[in-house]
Amino acid sequence: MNEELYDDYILDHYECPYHKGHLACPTCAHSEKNPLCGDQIRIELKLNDTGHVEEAFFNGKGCAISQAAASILCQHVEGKTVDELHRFQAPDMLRLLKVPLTATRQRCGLLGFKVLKAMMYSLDASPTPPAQQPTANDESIVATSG
Amino acid sequence: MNEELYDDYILDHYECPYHKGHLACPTCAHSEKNPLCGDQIRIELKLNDTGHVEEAFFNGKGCAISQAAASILCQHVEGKTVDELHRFQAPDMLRLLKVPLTATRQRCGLLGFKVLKAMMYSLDASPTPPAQQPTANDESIVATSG
Amino acid sequence: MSTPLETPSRPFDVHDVRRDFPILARPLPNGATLVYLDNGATSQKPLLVLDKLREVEATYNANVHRGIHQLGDRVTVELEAAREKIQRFVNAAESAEIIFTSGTTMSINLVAFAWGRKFLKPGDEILINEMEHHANIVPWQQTAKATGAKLRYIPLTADGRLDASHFDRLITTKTKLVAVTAMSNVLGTLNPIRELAARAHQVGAVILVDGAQSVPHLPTDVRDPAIDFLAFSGHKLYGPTGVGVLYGRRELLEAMDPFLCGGNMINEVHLESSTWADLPSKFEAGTLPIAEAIGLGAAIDYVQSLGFAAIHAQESKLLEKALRLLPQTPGVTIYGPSFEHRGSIVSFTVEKVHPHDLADLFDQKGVAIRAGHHCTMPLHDWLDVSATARVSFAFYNTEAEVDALIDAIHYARHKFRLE
Amino acid sequence: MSTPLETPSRPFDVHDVRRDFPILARPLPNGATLVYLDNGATSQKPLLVLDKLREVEATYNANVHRGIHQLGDRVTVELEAAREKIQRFVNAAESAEIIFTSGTTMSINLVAFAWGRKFLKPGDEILINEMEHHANIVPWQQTAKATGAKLRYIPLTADGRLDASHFDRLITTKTKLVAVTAMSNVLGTLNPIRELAARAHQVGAVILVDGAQSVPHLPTDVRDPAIDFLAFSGHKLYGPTGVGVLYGRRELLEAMDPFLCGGNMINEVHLESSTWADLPSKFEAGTLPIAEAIGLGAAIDYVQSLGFAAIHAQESKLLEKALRLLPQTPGVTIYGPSFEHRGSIVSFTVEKVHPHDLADLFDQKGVAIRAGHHCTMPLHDWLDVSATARVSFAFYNTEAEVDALIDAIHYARHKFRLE
Ligand SMILES: Cc1ncc(COP(=O)(O)O)c(C=O)c1O
Ligand SMILES: Cc1ncc(COP(=O)(O)O)c(C=O)c1O
Repeated sequence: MNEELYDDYILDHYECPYHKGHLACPTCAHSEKNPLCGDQIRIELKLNDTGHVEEAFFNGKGCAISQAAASILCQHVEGKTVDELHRFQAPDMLRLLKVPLTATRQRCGLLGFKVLKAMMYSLDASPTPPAQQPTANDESIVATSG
Repeated sequence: MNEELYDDYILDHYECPYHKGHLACPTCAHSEKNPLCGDQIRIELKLNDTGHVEEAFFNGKGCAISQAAASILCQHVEGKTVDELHRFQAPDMLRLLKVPLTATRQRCGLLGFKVLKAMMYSLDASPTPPAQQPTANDESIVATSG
Repeated sequence: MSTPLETPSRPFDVHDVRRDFPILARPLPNGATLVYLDNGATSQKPLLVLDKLREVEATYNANVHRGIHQLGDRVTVELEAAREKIQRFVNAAESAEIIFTSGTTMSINLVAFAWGRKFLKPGDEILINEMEHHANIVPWQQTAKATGAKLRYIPLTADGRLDASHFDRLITTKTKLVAVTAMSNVLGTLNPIRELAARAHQVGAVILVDGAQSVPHLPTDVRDPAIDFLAFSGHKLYGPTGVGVLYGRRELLEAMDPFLCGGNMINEVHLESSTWADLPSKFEAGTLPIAEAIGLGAAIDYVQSLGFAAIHAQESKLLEKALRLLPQTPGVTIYGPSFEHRGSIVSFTVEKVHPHDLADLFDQKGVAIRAGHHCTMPLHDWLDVSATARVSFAFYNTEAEVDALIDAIHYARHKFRLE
Repeated sequence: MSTPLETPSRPFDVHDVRRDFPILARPLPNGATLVYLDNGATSQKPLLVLDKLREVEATYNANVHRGIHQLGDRVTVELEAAREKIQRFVNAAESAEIIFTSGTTMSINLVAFAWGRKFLKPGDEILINEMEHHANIVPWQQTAKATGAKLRYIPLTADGRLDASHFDRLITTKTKLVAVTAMSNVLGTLNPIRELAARAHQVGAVILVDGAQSVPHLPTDVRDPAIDFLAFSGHKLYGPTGVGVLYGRRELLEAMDPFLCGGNMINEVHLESSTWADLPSKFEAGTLPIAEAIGLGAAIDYVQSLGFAAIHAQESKLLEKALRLLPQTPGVTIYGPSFEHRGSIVSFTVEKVHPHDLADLFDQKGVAIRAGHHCTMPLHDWLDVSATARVSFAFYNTEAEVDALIDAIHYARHKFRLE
């Protein structure tokens, strides 16, 4: 099984990532770092008035798994509603990757997912509804170790 | 071998100890306690002008081994010179007991010996020669945990 | 402390159980058969545990949480599985509240340093009592000295229990910590943890329970009654030496700073300062006792396969018999409370035979007990004896071994020409 | 550090030696043969050690220093024999200077608390450097914070050695402690302990040597050069997890107060205060990692049966080959000094393949290495890479395994479509 960990699907996303870069005006953004391996992921979302993800971008550096997973995640969330993102769970993310990950590598595969979840959490905690959130160009809205 | 640990020699000394009690005017005295088992031994010596042990007394409480060993020690040192006491070593003491002791029980069998040695050491350290040492009726000349 | 008992997976038969402990059947160097009544000092380990240790060491020995390789993955999974077993065993809310330490002593010191030195101040009171093991006294003496907090002692009743009539006077808003053993390692006294926990929490204090003696013998539930910190050792719980556990309520562990510093407990290290990892790593600096922690998980499997109901039934039978026969034996004085108030530990003296001599003569007959102050000098001062002889039972002990104990007392008295 | 080499009791033949480590011959779960190049994280244990552990646990398991019974006596004798083996192994003046701890991390923390917090004051300087393991940085950061002492860092040369041109400036009468690793766990750098010890002592400072990586691979003599504190771990020295050693010079240990408190480390305990036991017990609170300490003694026997001359010869051969072949492999960058200045550790990166991916792909071929910051974040900041791949050799590694490493790099590059 493990033999297929670095299959074309993962490597294609690693080499030609989907939406790697920055949004001009993200509705929300968040970064995190896995200090154990130094992997970093930032995710930026643009939400529209109906609470749908219009665009998702990521940026970061790290291993093929963490970077490909972030790319796959961005592709996946576009068009989803905030509600759907709330329901999106770690096992769903792991399934998206289509490769089996050991406990240690799951930390890599789930880094982007963690960033997304932290962002959703801070959206909930914010008093203004998502669509009216101020846009952010600083490195992070929610201060983290990123 | 161990079967003979509590032989008549040890038990006789335990039940009818030699010179258990106090000297009226000891030349030197010292007490120690083994905090691990609570055994206590005090030894008092009377030295004469020629540096011989005229009388040796002990007092204390504890197990048969520690108490019998102190009794045997007092009997042994009488008549010896300070010099001979200096040369008297732990293996000699263990030999005197005539029974084999395990590492743990050697602490019991050597408690009186340790008291004697500490006393000899403090005699050496003292500026006045032994014969001129002040006598002591307090519980201990050398302050220890006794 | 009570927890829903796990369903035991086998019927209890002491002779069958003893086969899991090969040491119990080996002749001693002097030819005698071992009668091991020193379980309070350390317990024997079943084959299941020995085999688990060997499995770790010989088939997937690696460091945890670090290696991206098959050995490292396996050992990490096993270690975390052990943590979860312990979590369920004491009914902690989450496995992150289970900190691996080197033993009870380290667990209590961790709290004394990381909680005590941070949160105690002059005027605060730490409530302990004279029956505690040195491990639950000396760290608090030192913490009191360092912080200006005051140590207070709950008086004991004549039969060696905490005197509840002083609780009102002693547990006040000044009290910040109640540190108490669930079972005395000398008197066997089972302390009223439920009542103490409730009273501590009423006044806003924290309760630390020394479970070194109780956890191996009684079900433990850190949420009923609610306990803030629980410390215990692997080696008394049929597991390996070198590993112990601190359970701490998340809220408290979060509020504490780390104690030991090094690898694994950090998040980021910069030249001048560092940030800390999440629980449980925050309190697990350096390489853990890996094989030992996994072995402890196996020991817990073993205990649960027997079930505490069966363990308790067997140990109670032994305790009842010892408490019945010992007082009938000439010269014997026993210390501590009556059957209802104690776990399976009995300390005693025999008139005219010092406990060390007793232990030595017992040993000639293969009966292994402990003699001394058992790391409870204040208790022995209170009892006004310098040493006692202690028997401490485990479920693998038999009624015949209680008879062997009584015979050994007669033998010692005979040797001492007392009968 | 040099010590008269023990006469090895057997000629060195790596294939013969490998038979002592059954794990090296077992197929991995994925069917590959293990190529264990992660010895810096933890070493494998020879059968001699595994059997010794089993012997302790299955035939004389008991608590030490306490029981007056045959098991207790035997285990106490074995434990003290292990202490004496360690004493001779590092050439300490007396066995009381050998303190059993739970590992290097604990050993260093012990010094940071019991020596550092007692003797350091504002204005004093602690000299460390950026190549240290977190275990030899974070405790000093915390101690500096607690005492007002200042941390200073010896700069590194471009090839990852301590820059001796700064010693004069940095080692002054303000310096109270030099804490330094004898061998870097990332760069393999062998530090000039002799020169640092001499300079530290000239200014009246104390030197602590982190021997976690050096002690398993090179002879150690704490009296030549004179070292004040030495810390190392059992699990990197072919022994068990859960045990480590602190060597301390008697005079320093005597001047320190105890660190952890509890049983064994006391002389007398009274209600309000206590007095301390003699060395080494003063620093050994609670039940020791008994089986583990005895197992470490067996590991030392094993090392000495091979002899450091043979161990060093084998490891040098592997290091030389790795340092020769790695730079010839496309995309590879290696970090750290040249052959003469390093022990058998090499960290590297492969262009376009993250170390974690490397480690994972290596694992498919059975090659176990470590990827990450190896508990040296400041060093990785200095190297300006977030992670490296590390191979660390032991005497049981073979030249064929170095070839397997190179093949694994090609395999990873191939998988990443780089060749
Ligand atoms: C140089 C160095 N120091 C300290 C340590 C910490 O050792 P341990 O984790 O056994 O406490 C290590 C190993 O991780 C090391 O390589
Ligand atoms: C009640 C109690 N507390 C604490 C301890 C200390 O445990 P350890 O020596 O395993 O740290 C013991 C055992 O000696 C004990 O019986």
